[in-house]
Amino acid sequence: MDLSFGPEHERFREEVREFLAEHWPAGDGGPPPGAGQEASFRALAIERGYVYRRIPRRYGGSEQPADPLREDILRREFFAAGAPLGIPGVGPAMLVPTLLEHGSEEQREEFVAPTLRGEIRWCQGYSEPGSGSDLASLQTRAEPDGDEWVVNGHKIWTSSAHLADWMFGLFRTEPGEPRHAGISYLLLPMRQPGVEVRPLRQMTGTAEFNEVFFDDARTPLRNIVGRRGQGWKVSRTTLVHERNMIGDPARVQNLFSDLVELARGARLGGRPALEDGGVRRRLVELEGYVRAQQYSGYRQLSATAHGREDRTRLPTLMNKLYTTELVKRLLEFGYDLIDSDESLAAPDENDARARLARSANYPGGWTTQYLYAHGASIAGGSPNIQRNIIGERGLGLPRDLRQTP
Amino acid sequence: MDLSFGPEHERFREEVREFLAEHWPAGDGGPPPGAGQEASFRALAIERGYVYRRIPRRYGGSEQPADPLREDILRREFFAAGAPLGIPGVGPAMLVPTLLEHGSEEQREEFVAPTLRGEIRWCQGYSEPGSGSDLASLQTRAEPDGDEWVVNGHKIWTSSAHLADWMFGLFRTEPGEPRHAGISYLLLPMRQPGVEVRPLRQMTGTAEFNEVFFDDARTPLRNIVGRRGQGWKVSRTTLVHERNMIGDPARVQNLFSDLVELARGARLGGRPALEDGGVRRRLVELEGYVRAQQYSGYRQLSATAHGREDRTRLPTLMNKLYTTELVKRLLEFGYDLIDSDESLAAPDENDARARLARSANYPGGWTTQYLYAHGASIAGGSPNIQRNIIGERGLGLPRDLRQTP
Amino acid sequence: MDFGLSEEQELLQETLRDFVARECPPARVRERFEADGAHDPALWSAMAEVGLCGLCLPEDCGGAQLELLDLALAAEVLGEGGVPGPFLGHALAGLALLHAGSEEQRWRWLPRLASGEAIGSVALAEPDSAWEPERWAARLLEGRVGGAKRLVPHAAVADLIVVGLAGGGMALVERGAEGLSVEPFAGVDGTRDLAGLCLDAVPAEALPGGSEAWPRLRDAGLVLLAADSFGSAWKLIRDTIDYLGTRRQFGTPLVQFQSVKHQLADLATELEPARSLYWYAAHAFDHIPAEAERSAALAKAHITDRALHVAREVLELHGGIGFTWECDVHLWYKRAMWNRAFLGGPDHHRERCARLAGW
Amino acid sequence: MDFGLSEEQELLQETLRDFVARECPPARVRERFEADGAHDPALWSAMAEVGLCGLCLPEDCGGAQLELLDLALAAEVLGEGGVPGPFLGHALAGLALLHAGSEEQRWRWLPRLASGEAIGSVALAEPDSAWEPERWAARLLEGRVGGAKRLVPHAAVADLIVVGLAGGGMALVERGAEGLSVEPFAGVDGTRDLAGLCLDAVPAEALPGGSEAWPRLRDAGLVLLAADSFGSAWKLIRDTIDYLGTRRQFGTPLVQFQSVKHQLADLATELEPARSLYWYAAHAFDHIPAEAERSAALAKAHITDRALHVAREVLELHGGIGFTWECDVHLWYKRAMWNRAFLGGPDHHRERCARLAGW
Repeated sequence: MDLSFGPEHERFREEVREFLAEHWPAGDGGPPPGAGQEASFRALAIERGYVYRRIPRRYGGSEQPADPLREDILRREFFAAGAPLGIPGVGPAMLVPTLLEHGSEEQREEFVAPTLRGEIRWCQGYSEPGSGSDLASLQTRAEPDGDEWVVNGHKIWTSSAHLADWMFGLFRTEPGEPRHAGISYLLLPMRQPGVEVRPLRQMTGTAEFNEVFFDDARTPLRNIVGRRGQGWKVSRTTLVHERNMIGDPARVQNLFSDLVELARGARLGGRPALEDGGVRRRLVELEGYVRAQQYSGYRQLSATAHGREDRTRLPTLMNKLYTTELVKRLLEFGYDLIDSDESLAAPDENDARARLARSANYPGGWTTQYLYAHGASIAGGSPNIQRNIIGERGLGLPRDLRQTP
Repeated sequence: MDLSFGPEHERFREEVREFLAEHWPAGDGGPPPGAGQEASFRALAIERGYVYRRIPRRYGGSEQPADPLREDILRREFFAAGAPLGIPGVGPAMLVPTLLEHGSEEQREEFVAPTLRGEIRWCQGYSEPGSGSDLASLQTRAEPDGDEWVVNGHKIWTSSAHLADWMFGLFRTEPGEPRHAGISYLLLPMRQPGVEVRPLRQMTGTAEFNEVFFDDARTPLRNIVGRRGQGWKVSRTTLVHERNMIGDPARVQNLFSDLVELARGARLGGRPALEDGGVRRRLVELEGYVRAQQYSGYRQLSATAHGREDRTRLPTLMNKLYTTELVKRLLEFGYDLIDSDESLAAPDENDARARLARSANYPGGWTTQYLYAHGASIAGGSPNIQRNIIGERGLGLPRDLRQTP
Repeated sequence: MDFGLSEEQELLQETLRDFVARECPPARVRERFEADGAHDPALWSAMAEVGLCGLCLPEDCGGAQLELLDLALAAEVLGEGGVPGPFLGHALAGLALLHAGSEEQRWRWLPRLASGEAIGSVALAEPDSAWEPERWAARLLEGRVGGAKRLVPHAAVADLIVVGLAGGGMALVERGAEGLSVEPFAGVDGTRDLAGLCLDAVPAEALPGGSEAWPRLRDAGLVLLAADSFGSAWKLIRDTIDYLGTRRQFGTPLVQFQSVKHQLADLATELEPARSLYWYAAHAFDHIPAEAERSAALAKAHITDRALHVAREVLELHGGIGFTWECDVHLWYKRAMWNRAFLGGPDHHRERCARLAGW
Repeated sequence: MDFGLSEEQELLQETLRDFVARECPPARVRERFEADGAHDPALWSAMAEVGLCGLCLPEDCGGAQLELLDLALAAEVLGEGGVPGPFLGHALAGLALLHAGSEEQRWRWLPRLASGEAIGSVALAEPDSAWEPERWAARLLEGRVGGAKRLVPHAAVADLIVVGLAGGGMALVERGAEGLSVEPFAGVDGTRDLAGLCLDAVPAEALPGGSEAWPRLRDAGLVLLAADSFGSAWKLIRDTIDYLGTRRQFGTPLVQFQSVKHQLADLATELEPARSLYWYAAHAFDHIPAEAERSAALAKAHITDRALHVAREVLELHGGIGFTWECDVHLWYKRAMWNRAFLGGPDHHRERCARLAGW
């Protein structure tokens, strides 16, 4: 067991730090860089092999050998400097891996590089109002008509749909086929008359998601990834990516540090809350969960780095449920420590208020976060769905009664 | 709303107290009374209308009009004086109501009065190793042979089977019939060669339950209560009685008082535990549950007394789950407050140790109680079975998937 | 002994349920929640008409002269309905005048409060969760009150505000008084407005019995918040059962999944017995003085805590839709947040309970 | 960076699992649990043969000279197996000699401890949960130790007992020493015996480095208890899955009921990530001195707490059978109780963690 990164990786970390200090314009508290500056910074970072590491050079990536430790160092150092590790969003994170695995050569050439440069922005069209966690039941149809698909239906929980140029998503193309078998994975331009985007306001008051309505929307027949009826299988690539994206241990550690600071400043029964026996013990109890997750992250990262992923399949399946439940507990405790003004304030009001609670990852005050935590908990599969996954895939328990396959 | 018992009932309480002071031999700390003394005390109490109130005089009861408030007063006053309110056990509590409702005149005459006098002692034969909460799946057979039933099979969780003269229970008499329809309610003498009783030791080290094995055990054909195949329906009478027996609010209140005393004596972080903010808040949090249950008991009692049971059906369904979960929480907190010696001591060892924890209802120390709490939680339907009952009968939720009727 | 509601009390709740269903269906709750101010004069008049504005005020002032239990039963129904507006602050202002006002003050204000013609409110909190007179700084000197108050319900529409003074006295301040400024506060619950008050030598008159009446005022407020939360939480459970009964996953109504069923059973089981906790506290307020203070604090801490827990759990049982603005869950969820924090959170009242028990 | 087990460590656990399956199946655990004493000389010899008695002791004394992590990995497997006997106290006595003994003392004792020929134990606790030298009264004066100790593991069979002294020193007491009496204690866990010691001027020799070594001894003990509990809890979850897979209710295996499945998933999810917590604490013991003390306390509090929770939940998932003596659940349940209480309960160590963090 070795918790250091070793001299080679530490040199790499140094190199990355120097690169960021030299090239990231906002590095030393300067003004936020413009789009042009970001683009040239990104080009340089790709050139150096820091960004889009697993993507071949011919598609705009930097084509590096897999090295989870270097990737971890890059994530942490870029994060600490506030520098973007490529274009954010579902395009590079989810569509690109899918195209690389299942797309045709034409599709890769048409979409991958512009997506990585941010010239094509994507949204994801999976969920529908009637389907929720049961994706196989989705109803939005795509019917061939001449050399185009004609799409009709309704998607929901589509983040950034109002900003997106294209959607990748699942559509029912084979109405006669049972559930999974009738679904295809299509790419569809968003800027057309048949597509209407309506923001979906959340209980927090903000609208980060949308509904998307299709009324004879069209996309060329060639914009299918994989074959007809294979959409379910094709989408698995990106769903795995999505699951891994949720539950970054660093977010939880930051939140926990914020909680300790909150307790340090708060008062309880007329004394500093941090002097209260119950608060102290509860903090340490929560820290037990936080550290377990942190070290379990080290373990998973090490296993990936050393080709032992099979040993950490179980903790990996648990990441999402563990993290979202833990975050809720942390926030419930925080919500109890804040004063009445803050706990009665509307989410937006709060943002300006609770400076203590601010961290780069958890924007907003405690009340805002307290409400937002539900979003993370529900997104990408509710807690009960996660329990099914852990039970069935992790513990080998049988499927539910009469749950159709 | 009126929390006093009113002058009539307060007079009744006085009368009961005087009766106890005068007639209960162990009333003023005297020696425990012998069997003969108990019998004459009981006869007197029946004569006065205090005991076996709902049972007709011709069967040995005192045949009083239903009055839940008088019954509550009697329970409390007899409990406070340590006096028995009739013969304890399943015979008077469960078999007698069943015979009064479903038995033949001959059965009532043969069994009720001797049971109420303690001359016939009973055990209950419902559960079987393979059936648990799913009573309808029981397998122990009774086949007619001449003028007798011949019984073969195996019962479990039979309290006091080694002391009992007779068993009442459920047996499969109609093997061709589906589940519930094949079951009859029989009375069976325990002192015969075909019946073997083996004590079932619990994790607490004591054996309060037994297994009972039948190998061609016999009972006359007339000892069936209700008709063949009706045993399921007949047994409902007593199951309702059993559910109501579990979850007496006074036990929980006593336990909570013990917990406060424990916290007063215990130390935490070098100071009296009761000065610790966390301990104080947790105690009050638990008290919220305790008082809610106590007052909910008042409400249910009042509703029964005033013929409004329909209004309190839901809280009544909840009593068992609420109480057993609450008791576990109280004991978990208590277990955290005791010292290392006590928490590492075997249950029996503990009995002599933790004087603080003693109360008439929860004998033994905290470790013993901590372990025993599981017994109450599991007996008469596990927490998950209780949740089904509350969900289905209380909240009108549909039955489980593929749960056979 | 009868720890249960009288026929009149059952009838009161029934009547109010009908009233709320008619006058304040969820669509109207949402409308006010999203509007700039939660107070709806038409709804308020309708509430006044059914007597909600003077339930505990004397008959000769136009009230119904009922007990706190009756008021709490009404609060439960209003919580169920999510009814917006100044009910709570108004009721507390009325009780303050009733218990602490001079004869003249009562005659001047109670009839107008009972009829709903005037709206009352209370200004209690000061910064840092100071809900107790010992921690207040507002003072009345020579007929003028100075200080700053936080979290005053419906301050902008109140005709009369009872201001809590350092040490426990109370003063009356009228709408539009000189030196009084109302600072808007964006509160989490759109059905009950809150504001800060800046009192710069505002003309005010003392309530002579203020110091003695303060504990009564607080206890009544705690009981009403508990009752409101109890109603809110049951409403959420019932709505969730209905919604999950219609929503299918893998071909089955969600409510039939055993986990969902058990989660609902657990939530209901933690909640329902607590009904008696607020009944008891309300009854004690009028009939068992020795237990009034502690049982009010216990009920408030326990029930508002349970209710917010219910809200959080049912939101997630709804799935994604529960997290949207257009789903009604958040209206009652935020009401539960308000009830839990207003007059001080559970930790505060649990510590008080411990102290009152001599622990 | 590699936060994972080496091939040797994986092999160690595999070998020990085979060993336990062969030499100490559940029937043997039960036999010792029900016997008068938990120590089984034949099993102990077998353990010594596979090297379990000297894993961390120096090679030149016959040990394997491994790190605490290796010892903890062994403790996890012993917890899984519910292996009875003096392993824990023996390991701690060895560490005490290794870190605090004189050259001569080490040479005298370590070879015999490493070979299992002599059994070691530690006498730490004094009444009222006093697990810390600051609260001890036992003293060494002129070669004789006086005092009273509680909860000494396997005192009756120990050849050597390391006695903790007031303020943090340690003294060696040998079996059968004059003035030493062992008071039987009926402990909850039949696989690890406990006893009180009455020390009436017992001949003893000081360990010269006792005061400095005490924190190491404690931290090692905390890590080993956490590892044992981790193994015990997983064993309970796995056994429960197996049992509920065979047991049917309403025609369906219990494990297929969604509620049961979700309860098992929750228990496993709370437990599995904590594996890294004890790994980290064990690693810190040898390699990150600044974090050793706090991470040991954190791991012990967290894991032993989780493990007892697992035990309580799976017992009830078993239904009535889980509550019987003949069902194996209670053997591991009581082991979890022992691990949680020995060396001090979670509250104690959480308060220490808070203090160590400067909170």
